[in-house]
Amino acid sequence: MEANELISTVQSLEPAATLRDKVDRPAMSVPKESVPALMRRLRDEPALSFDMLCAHTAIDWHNENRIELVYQLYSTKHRHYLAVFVSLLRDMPVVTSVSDVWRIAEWQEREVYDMFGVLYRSHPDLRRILLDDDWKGFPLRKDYKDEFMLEAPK
Amino acid sequence: MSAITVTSLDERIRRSIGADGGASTTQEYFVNMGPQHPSTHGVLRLVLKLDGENVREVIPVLGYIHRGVEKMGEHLSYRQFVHLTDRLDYLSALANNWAVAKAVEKAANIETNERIETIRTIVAELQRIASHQLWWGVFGMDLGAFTPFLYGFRDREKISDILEETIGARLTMNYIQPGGVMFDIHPDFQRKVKEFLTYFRPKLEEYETLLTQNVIVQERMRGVGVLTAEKAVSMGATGPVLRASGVAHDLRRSEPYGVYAKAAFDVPVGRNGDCWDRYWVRIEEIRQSMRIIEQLIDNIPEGKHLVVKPAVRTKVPEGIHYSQVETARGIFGVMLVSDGKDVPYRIHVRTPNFNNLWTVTETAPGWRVADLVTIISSLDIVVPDIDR
Amino acid sequence: MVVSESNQVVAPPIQRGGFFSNLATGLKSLLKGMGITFHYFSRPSTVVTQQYPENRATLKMFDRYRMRLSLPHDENGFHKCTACTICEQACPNSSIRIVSRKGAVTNKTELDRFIWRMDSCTFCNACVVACPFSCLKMSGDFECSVYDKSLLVFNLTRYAGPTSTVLMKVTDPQERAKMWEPRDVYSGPVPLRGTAVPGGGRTLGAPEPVKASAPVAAPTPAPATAPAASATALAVEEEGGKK
Amino acid sequence: MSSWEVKTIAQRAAEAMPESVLAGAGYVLLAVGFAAAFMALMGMALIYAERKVAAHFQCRLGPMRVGPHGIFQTVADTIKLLFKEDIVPSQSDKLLHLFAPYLSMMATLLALLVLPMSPVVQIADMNIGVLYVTAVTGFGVLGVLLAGWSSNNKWSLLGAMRAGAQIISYEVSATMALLVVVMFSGSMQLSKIVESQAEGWWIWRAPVIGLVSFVIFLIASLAEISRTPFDLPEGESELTAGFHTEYSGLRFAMFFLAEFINMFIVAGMAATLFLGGWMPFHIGGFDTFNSVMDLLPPGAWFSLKSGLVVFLIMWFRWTFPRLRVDQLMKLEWKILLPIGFVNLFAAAASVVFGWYFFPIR
Repeated sequence: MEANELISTVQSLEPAATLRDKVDRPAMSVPKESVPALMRRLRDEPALSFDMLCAHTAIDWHNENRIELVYQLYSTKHRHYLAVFVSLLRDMPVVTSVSDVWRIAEWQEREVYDMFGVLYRSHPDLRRILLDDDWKGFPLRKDYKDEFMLEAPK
Repeated sequence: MSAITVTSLDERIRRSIGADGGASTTQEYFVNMGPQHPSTHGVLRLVLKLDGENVREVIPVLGYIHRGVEKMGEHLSYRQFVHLTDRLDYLSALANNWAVAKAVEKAANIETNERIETIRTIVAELQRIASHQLWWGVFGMDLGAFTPFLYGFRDREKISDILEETIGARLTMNYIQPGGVMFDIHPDFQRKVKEFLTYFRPKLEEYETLLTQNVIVQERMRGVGVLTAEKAVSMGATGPVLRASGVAHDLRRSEPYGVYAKAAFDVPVGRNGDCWDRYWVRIEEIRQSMRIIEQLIDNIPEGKHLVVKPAVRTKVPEGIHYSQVETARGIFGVMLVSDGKDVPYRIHVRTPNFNNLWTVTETAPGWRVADLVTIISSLDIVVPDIDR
Repeated sequence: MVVSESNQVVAPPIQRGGFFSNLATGLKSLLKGMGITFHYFSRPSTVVTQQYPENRATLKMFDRYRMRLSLPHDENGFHKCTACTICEQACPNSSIRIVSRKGAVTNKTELDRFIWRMDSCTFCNACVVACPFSCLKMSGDFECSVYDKSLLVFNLTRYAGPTSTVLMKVTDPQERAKMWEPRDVYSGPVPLRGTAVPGGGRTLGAPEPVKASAPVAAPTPAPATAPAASATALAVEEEGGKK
Repeated sequence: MSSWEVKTIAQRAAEAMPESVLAGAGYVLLAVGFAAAFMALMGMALIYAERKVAAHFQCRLGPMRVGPHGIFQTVADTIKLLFKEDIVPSQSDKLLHLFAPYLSMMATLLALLVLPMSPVVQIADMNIGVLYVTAVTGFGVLGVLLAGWSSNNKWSLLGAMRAGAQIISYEVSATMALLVVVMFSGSMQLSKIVESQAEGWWIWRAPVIGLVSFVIFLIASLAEISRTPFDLPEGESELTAGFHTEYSGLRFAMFFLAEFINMFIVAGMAATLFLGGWMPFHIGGFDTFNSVMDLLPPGAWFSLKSGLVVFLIMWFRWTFPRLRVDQLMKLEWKILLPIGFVNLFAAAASVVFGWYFFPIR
């Protein structure tokens, strides 16, 4: 499916979805409330059938006080990509898990929790994945500091 | 809004034991497979719930070799970041380098020439063969046959030598740079690659006789650890693992990069998604890679090997840039978030092994400990790639 | 869900027959495998082992092999480094530290010490590629094991002073000798970029208290033919002597 | 040789015993000393051979540093093992943990006593030799089981349980194969079995039947001594080291030695029962040929034959992967045992009707 067509299809599914610019593949910003329902539609809609969650990660926009989640979707059937962006408040990043839509989301969400502290509602097993269970802080946040860190090189 | 609880590994194991604290399940017990275990290929830890020899549940525990590559990347220039990707999936170092180079080139509008792309394709395919050779040897060893390991390494050595002559390193190559390759190919490169291909073809037949056709190996793999196509896709598996499940998703074919569009090759796919299919797909991929190299090796066009001066710090325009390549283990993806500087604002690497590993939680339960070893080995896991 | 498109090959299923045919094919496959291993057993010429320390005389590394960074000195014992610090900036893990000084005669910035930390180097070759004067080289000398990590800090230059081009312009040997002074093996602490290594109170460039374990004497910039840098840790020097 | 009566040490001990207990005990000590020394030396030689053979199967050189072609490598390793710390896990069953290696070693030693290595080198020649060997080799599983249990390690226990199931199952087939030879030769005494092969070895003298039972015996014994492809109790890639995971130093060396001597015993038994033991290669009727063959002493013939079987066992090890537990059981109960039974019936028929080459005169 062409990029424009793809975007308009997504917008027909979720009117609140807006185009996310400065991304080099079709990308939509959606409100966080619509996440699990929209994701399920994206997967099940025959014209879209995004059956694979390639990667799920987050970007910490420290200055704007928000964390932006990125869901990179791929359809093995139609061979097209879509990136879905969800903005969360940096102080209380809570979103509903999509682990029942794509199995792999369970672990990718754990990683995002581990690195950014994003909390996932109705996640079956939310715990740290790469760091120890008792680790303090979320390392990929821009303001993360610990005693092992060296100063950034000039 | 209900409270979201964050649990711990102990909690997870307690849940696995059951609400009654294991009183009703005296048969079952937990063992740690790893972090130090001969067949977890590094420092991977699997908490196994066993019933005798039968695996009931697999809980992978990660992070023993987490180095924070993404955090480090936020302080390194794009060119410097390349050398960190060597250390993710060290058996596909060139493909990983390529992913970063591709992302930067696309973002910064750097036009590479045909020569660069051909060299990149050839070395990446050579390394794919080397990676599969190593995997073949290790797979044999995981099944209990030690000799294939040495044979695999013996033949991998030939490729290592070829790459070493051109690149100067055997494992952490840091060869494919944004805007070209670090060195031009060595004058002997083409001759040696052709020599290798003639050397290796009969050896591959030996591989087939030694393991593929061996009745014990076949029985160990047949029907073991079946991963259906739906599950493989839902679990985000890529590479040979996905293709063995019958989904012919190969980036080299679906979105050709480099000069893959010029080369004729077949995509091997499996039937059932069992260990046999995963094994066969990899062996066949060696053949296809040799085909690709054969077609390209005599047709390396003339040109410069580097189009951007290496001393220049490449600035990438603001925005989010993706690139993906097909490594020996699956799709390696890079997401660059740039704020216009020469250092990424955020860099995310999507590593194939992270997703591939989790299929083991689906395929292993119900099989025996010995089969779990086969399944892990058939996934061809490189642990630093999982932990990043 | 076998997608059958063109240009695809599908895995063959494993064929199985009755009891006796399985037995026969199974035994045959096992015997064939034994044939292969015996093929190699009976041919000692297929042995690929290299007897490493014994074969030093014949062991040749490839020209591009990346190990020990070196700052090649020419036949007069002078290098081409201008202390521009591009390599320092190119280094991803801050393994290079360029200490420059104001030249005594020229009054221009020139190299005082080229400090390279092998303990944090990843041999990524970024410095060599980045050097605009091509004055760096990764040499093939790979026998660098030492017992003390502090011996892995090298000073690659043999003298503090300007580049060979500048020096060779001065024809009078007396005048030339004023422009450079010998530099020896460095054994002090090395600050990482932006932060100091804890425990080291000394600063770079200041005279170092010589450690007992560290090599003291340094070769003077005599006309050397070997391109390797002077700064060689003692243990390595001895190893090299045996070759 | 005529002046010196051929007697085994056990016979001498039995003769000396009524007159002087001390002399009898001296013979017993001599026997044990001989067996123990033989074990140690043979163990070292076998380990060296294994490493070299493995290396050349794998395009390697193997040990090359200690002595010419590394022949003193095992000596060095032995010294190292002797001086290594003997670690006993704190939560283990200490008594059993210490005792288990001896049990394993003892079974090996006992089996070694009856092996006829030449007409003069045999410590005891029992009239129930075959039965005795079957009995004492089965005894070895106890050591393995105890080692696995007492280590208080789940991997060890898994290995021990595998070993228990495996050794007990495969003993059935091994015995079945032995019975064929017992039937042919009409005796359980090992020296008599060897003598019965003067005209030709059982492996080819009884067409097909001998060969089949040889193969069955070899496979079943491999499983009994847990060598690849049946090395499940140790299964390095699965159980790290199986039942001896928690052993170190001398005690580990004992398991190691027992394993290698067991291999020799299997080879020796196979040579004795199927390949004519110390008998030179004879073909009934060809006297010139036979006298040429006689030039080699019996001890050399035995070494040659058992060496050949040892090489075969190593060859298997360095070619084949390992079976899975259920496949192992399937191989025994569904393949080897039925074939063994049919073979046994065929052997009975051939004994009754004299269907073999060069019938016993």
